[in-house]
Amino acid sequence: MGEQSPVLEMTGIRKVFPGVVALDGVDFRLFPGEVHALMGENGAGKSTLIKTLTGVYEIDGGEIKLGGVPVRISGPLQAQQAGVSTVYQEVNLCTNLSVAENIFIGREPRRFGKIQWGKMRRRAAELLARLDLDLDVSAPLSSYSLAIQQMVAIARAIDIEARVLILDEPTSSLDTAEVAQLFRIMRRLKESGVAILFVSHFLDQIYEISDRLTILRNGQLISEHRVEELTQVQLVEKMIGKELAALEDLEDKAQSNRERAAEAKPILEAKGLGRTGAIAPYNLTIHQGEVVGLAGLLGSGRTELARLLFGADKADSGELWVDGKKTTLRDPQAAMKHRIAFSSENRRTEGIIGELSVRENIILALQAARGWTRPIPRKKQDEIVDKYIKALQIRPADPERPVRNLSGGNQQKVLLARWLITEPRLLIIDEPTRGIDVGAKAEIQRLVAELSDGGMAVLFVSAELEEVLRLSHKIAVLRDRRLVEELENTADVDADRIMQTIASGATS
Amino acid sequence: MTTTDMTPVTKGGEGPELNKRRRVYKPNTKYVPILATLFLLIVMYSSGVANYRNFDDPSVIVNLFRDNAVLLVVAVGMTFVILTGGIDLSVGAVISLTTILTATLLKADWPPLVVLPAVLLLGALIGAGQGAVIHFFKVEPFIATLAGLFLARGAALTINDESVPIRDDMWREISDYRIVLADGVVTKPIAIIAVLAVLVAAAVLAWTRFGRNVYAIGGNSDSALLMGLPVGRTKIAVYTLSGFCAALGGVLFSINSTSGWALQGNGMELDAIAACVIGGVLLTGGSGFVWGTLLGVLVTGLIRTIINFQGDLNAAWSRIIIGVLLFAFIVMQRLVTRKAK
Amino acid sequence: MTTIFKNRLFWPALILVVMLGINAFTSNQFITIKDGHLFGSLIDILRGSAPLILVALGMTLVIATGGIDLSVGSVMAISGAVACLLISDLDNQNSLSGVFIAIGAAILVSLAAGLWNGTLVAVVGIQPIIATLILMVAGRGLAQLFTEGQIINVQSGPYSALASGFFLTLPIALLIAAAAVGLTVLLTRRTALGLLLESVGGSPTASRLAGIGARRITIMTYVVAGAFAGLAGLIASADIKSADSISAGNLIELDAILAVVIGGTALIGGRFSIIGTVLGAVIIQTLRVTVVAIGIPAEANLLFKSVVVVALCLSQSPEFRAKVFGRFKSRPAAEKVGVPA
Amino acid sequence: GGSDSGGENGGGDDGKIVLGFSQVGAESGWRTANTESIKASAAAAGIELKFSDAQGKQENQISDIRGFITQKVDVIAFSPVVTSGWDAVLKEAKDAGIPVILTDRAVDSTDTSLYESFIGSDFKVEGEKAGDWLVKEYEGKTGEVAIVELQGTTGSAPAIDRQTGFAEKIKANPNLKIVKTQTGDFKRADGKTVMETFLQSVPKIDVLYAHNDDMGLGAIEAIKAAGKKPGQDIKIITVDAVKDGMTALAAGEINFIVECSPLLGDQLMETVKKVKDKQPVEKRILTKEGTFTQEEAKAALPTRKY
Ligand SMILES: Nc1ncnc2c1ncn2[C@@H]1O[C@H](COP(=O)(O)OP(=O)(O)OP(=O)(O)O)[C@@H](O)[C@H]1O
Ligand SMILES: Nc1ncnc2c1ncn2[C@@H]1O[C@H](COP(=O)(O)OP(=O)(O)OP(=O)(O)O)[C@@H](O)[C@H]1O
Ligand SMILES: [Mg+2]
Ligand SMILES: [Mg+2]
Repeated sequence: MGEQSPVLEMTGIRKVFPGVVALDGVDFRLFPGEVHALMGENGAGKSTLIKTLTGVYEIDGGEIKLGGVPVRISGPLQAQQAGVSTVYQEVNLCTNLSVAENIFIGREPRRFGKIQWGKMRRRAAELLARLDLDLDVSAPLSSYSLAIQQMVAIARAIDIEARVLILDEPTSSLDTAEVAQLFRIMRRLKESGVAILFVSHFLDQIYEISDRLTILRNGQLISEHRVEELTQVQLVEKMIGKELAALEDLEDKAQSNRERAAEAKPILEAKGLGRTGAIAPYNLTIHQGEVVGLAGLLGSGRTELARLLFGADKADSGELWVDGKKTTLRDPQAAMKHRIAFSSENRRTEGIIGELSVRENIILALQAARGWTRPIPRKKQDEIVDKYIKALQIRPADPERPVRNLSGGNQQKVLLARWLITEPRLLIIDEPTRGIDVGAKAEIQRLVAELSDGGMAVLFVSAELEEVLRLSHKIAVLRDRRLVEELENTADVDADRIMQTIASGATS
Repeated sequence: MTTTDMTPVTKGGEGPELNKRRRVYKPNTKYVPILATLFLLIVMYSSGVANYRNFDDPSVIVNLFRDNAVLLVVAVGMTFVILTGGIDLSVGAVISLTTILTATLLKADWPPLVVLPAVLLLGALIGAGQGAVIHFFKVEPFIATLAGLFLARGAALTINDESVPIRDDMWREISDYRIVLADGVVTKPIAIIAVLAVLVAAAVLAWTRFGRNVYAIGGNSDSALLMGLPVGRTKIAVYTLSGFCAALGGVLFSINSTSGWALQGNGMELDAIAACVIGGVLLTGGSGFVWGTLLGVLVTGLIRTIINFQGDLNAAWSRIIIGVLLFAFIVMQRLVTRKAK
Repeated sequence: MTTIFKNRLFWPALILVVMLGINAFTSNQFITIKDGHLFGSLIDILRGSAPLILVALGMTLVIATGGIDLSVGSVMAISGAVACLLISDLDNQNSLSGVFIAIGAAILVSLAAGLWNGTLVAVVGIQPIIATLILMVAGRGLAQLFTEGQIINVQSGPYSALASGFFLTLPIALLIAAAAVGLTVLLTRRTALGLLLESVGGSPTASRLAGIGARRITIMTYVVAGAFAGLAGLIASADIKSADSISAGNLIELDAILAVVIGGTALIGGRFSIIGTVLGAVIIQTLRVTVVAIGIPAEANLLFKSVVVVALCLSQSPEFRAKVFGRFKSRPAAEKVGVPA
Repeated sequence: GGSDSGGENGGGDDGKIVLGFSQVGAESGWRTANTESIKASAAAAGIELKFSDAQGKQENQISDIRGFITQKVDVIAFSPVVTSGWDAVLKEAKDAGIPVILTDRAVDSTDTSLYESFIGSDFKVEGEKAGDWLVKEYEGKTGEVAIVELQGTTGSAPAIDRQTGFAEKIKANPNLKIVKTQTGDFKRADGKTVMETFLQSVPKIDVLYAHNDDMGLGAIEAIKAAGKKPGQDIKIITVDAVKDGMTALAAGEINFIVECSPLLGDQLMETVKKVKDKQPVEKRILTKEGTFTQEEAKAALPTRKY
């Protein structure tokens, strides 16, 4: 595409939150018919830039031009009317409404002012079919998993006839198939001249779909490039602002030494454990120091499987043995007594408590385990919290800031810290690297490897197959809410092998 | 990471099978609370019939609508507010203000056709004012509408602290107008208006953008804002509507009793909230139906009727029995819905 | 300087100071020492606010978990009734042990009432407003039943000292309230209870998954609220040396909620401020006294109250302050909104 | 159309008269005594009583009365919450052929045929009696007399009438001055707090006029706490003459009480029977009530029923 005039031009954008300069004189241009990636570490200011564009935040300085005309957008509604359609980072839909409504609300087909429900449902189903989804569009959105909700949000955004489409980490909880589907649609839109702003922490995805990229660091513009100009290594270096050597070192460490201590005792055994409508009865054994990965497509039941092991949902069939003793987990508290920890994939509604500070969020689980009568002394709290803020590079490194004001990736790190400090024997992590930048992701992977070396068992759920392959000793493959195969992660197991199982549904 | 070769068999190839696996049937549970409430209401009515003489008289049911017409109208407005996750404590006071103002103006020989729109407008304005304070200044609905309560009742008492009879012909005629439904079963226009209010509200909530925005805001107002819905406008509209309904309730009241009084409708806000909640409207917003509110009003009305028919309870016992019946009802409702889900 | 202004309790505190100033101006004695103890309208105000402080304290905890307790007024009535009945049966009403037993019994009953509320909310899963409405209605009925609708008089020195006695020159009622405040602060800030409460109020689902036993904590807050309401009931009844089951604590739930909200605790739960609540309660009591002191006519009481409440809530709204006192920043040149054609 | 004479199907199997009575509420001990009196008299007179409590709300009372019409009782009696607003429901009762008796308080319907009779006291007269006593007490004295007034619930009928009656009587004497007036909501607790503030803000109070005994009793506590003698330093007039009030009066802590008798049960039942038998009754039946000075109270106290 030649140098036409940009559809969107932001110059000198400045946004200050109490105590943080989130954006400091950022310039950004978006041309029609391009996919433009916005890159940066967690907390770099990507989402903030997007929100200033759509009028969620009022800017403290700078100028925004749409189609060459200076505009002041006073809110998402005006942004939409001006032809900017957005999928925000955290799924921002109303889960109490039906799927169809979430797609069409505000733009419902009407006749004489009356909403045409039938038409709306039909169109919603068609639209979702384009994304390869077959949902009951009149069911409330809350009955679907986060990944599906993400897809619905995308469906809503692409149906709005827009000049500019903004996708803030839309792929963070999608599996490869869904991502491919999304990319197909993005390409089609691009061809029709829509300008797409795309945020993702997956470098492969960036290189696959984008034409240009803009790099932010600490709220400042670093540079703008055509994708071909930059290698992945260079890109990462620009994002983190230092040499990459250290990072690669981390990845190596995570990859090597996946030998498991022999003769490890089983910590937990599920025998025919299941829950009707959620997950078919399954058998699974997790040993000390073992990393078990769960692989499967979106909606295959990974989350459901994991929730049963934490008592987050109650199993209605089968048995659960912990340390060779039969138990029932009536609620998470019971699981925590066995030192089982679970970090939910849905960090916004099932993870963080937005109002509370970073410190309080981190110590919450540990405090709950100790009971209210035995508060953790403040000094000890500060110690632990400081340690983990450093270890996980939580930014800003201010423990008293409300966690709500942290960037998405940093919230995820807070949650991880919450569970790590309880020193669990079995750590169940559902999509722990969701929305986390390259550096931190490597850090977390290294952490998991280290912990398991130290004897902690980990149940690792991730939509990213590579990650599962790299970390796990054993991989359980799910399909259709059924555990279909359990594989030792030996040298001959690779992504293709697992995809085959997923696709064919082979049972062992 | 390569993406293309990992794509599973696409829908075309294995279509029906894939569809089946992905669709897990979930029964639509949103009507369960309403059906449960209706069922329990019928049970309650039947036990009334079994226990009391003349309880099976159709006018028991018909009177239920008429006696609770004001509450019904007010509760309908309240339903909108609660659905957005708010609350409106001012409705009872707006009733007071409306009745006393109506009576005073009519007494001063204002034409009734001027008084009627004027007081309705006033109610709507009070509501709009509260909505504006809530939206623009982010004041808690509870405290903003509590201030509204003080203001409206204070104004009512200042206008006149005595009760004022209405001798206007139009009011009298509407008040006396009898609608014969069957032999010996008579109802009045106010009941019809109340039922109409329910129907209109149900239609608005189910079929209009405004109605759906109300649900969306109650579900998650931050998300609603990001989805580009007119959150501020809707919130203000909802309180305006509630103020209007309260004023309409006040007018119905002044028709029902052909008088105005500054303490009229005292405490009705709580009755209205209770009716909504009994009918399954969630106070946190985003869930519930006007039909539920209707049932809630009927439940409270029926409890009163039963106490009236029982006829030998003093104040203490009737309070206790109201409490017990309410308790039994709520717990049963809870059990039934839990089982059905 | 700016930090003081930004503190959301600054403006309420200022309003309180102004009202106290008015009282100091209108009263004969604002604060003096007489008969060996402090005396004057300031002391009257503080003493008079003791029951409201107590009730509002419990309410704060309940609201922090995202609940609400409407039954506090009825619990006050019950507790006063139980204590006065037991005391009036004593041979020697001045016997200290007898009075203590009566007080103990009343507190026990209040605890039971709280437990009942808590169970309905946390175990049966009924919406708090309706769960506590049951006891609000039936509880007063019970109190009326105990007292047979009459006012039970007691002539017990030790009992009435609860309200009008002095210890170390300070009113005992105030000391009790202060002790309760101290205890609550201790309980919530020296243990982890405060954090867990705020967590449950902030997000029940997330709290459950973090392993917090939300159920037990919720029940506990209702129990504490019940106990404090019971204590408040004792002070209120000791104040008039009788149990007035009909009007004791009538409508106090509204004042208590208002106090909590003025104090900066949001009704949706989460972060709470005990000191804020105490400030709110004292403001409300001062307001009540000020109305009389400056001779506002009874009909206009509510108007005056509404003005103060509006001032209070607006002063606390950052949005309002920004709009009214805020610097009018020069905006970027572009003033066009919305869609360029 | 209206049904035939209510008696046929409503009278019950045993031919007892059925009386539907709608009480205002249970807002005070006075009201409880009133309720008890009606219940006791009904039982004694062999009348089946259908009782309901309106909790101080007109809407409840209207629906209660309609409920009685549906139940086809023989006679309806009620103590109206307010004066106005009864025409419609009274007309319905008339159409259904059920006679209505008012107790305790009149209604302002222009059509007096809507009810048979009104039994009860006149709040305004009560206020006047209180005023009369005060005027007589200060007869011949010209010094300024500072009066404070504790009103009942703002907007309630007794509060309004007791205030007007009293004010009218003392109007002629400019030295009798109401310096402060405030509502005490008919409650003891509020009587006490309001009096506390009166004592703080008025340099010298000579007379307290309280719209009911309970507020007066609360105020007495406040007066004592301020180190003054109720009945001597401050003269106290109240209305009602319930037992606690009479005791205080006998003890010299109150100076004068205007009686407002709740015991109209017997008079009511008598009227009910007459009405049922279609005998003529008086349109206005006043309850027998008087006033009490301290001496009269001492004499009356041992035989008081409430
Ligand atoms: N509402 C807010 N109040 C205060 N600070 C905020 C607020 N929103 C964002 N911030 C801060 O602004 C900075 C930029 O955050 P932003 O969400 O834009 O990051 P991001 O680049 O999107 O990161 P991620 O990749 O983790 O999503 C962070 O330091 C964050 O803590
Ligand atoms: N493509 C799809 N079409 C229709 N329904 C789907 C699809 N994918 C998932 N679902 C539904 O989503 C719901 C939740 O799935 P679940 O949470 O078990 O997924 P998961 O394996 O944890 O996947 P993830 O965590 O990646 O979302 C189920 O009700 C499932 O039927
Ligand atoms: Mg972001
Ligand atoms: Mg999942």
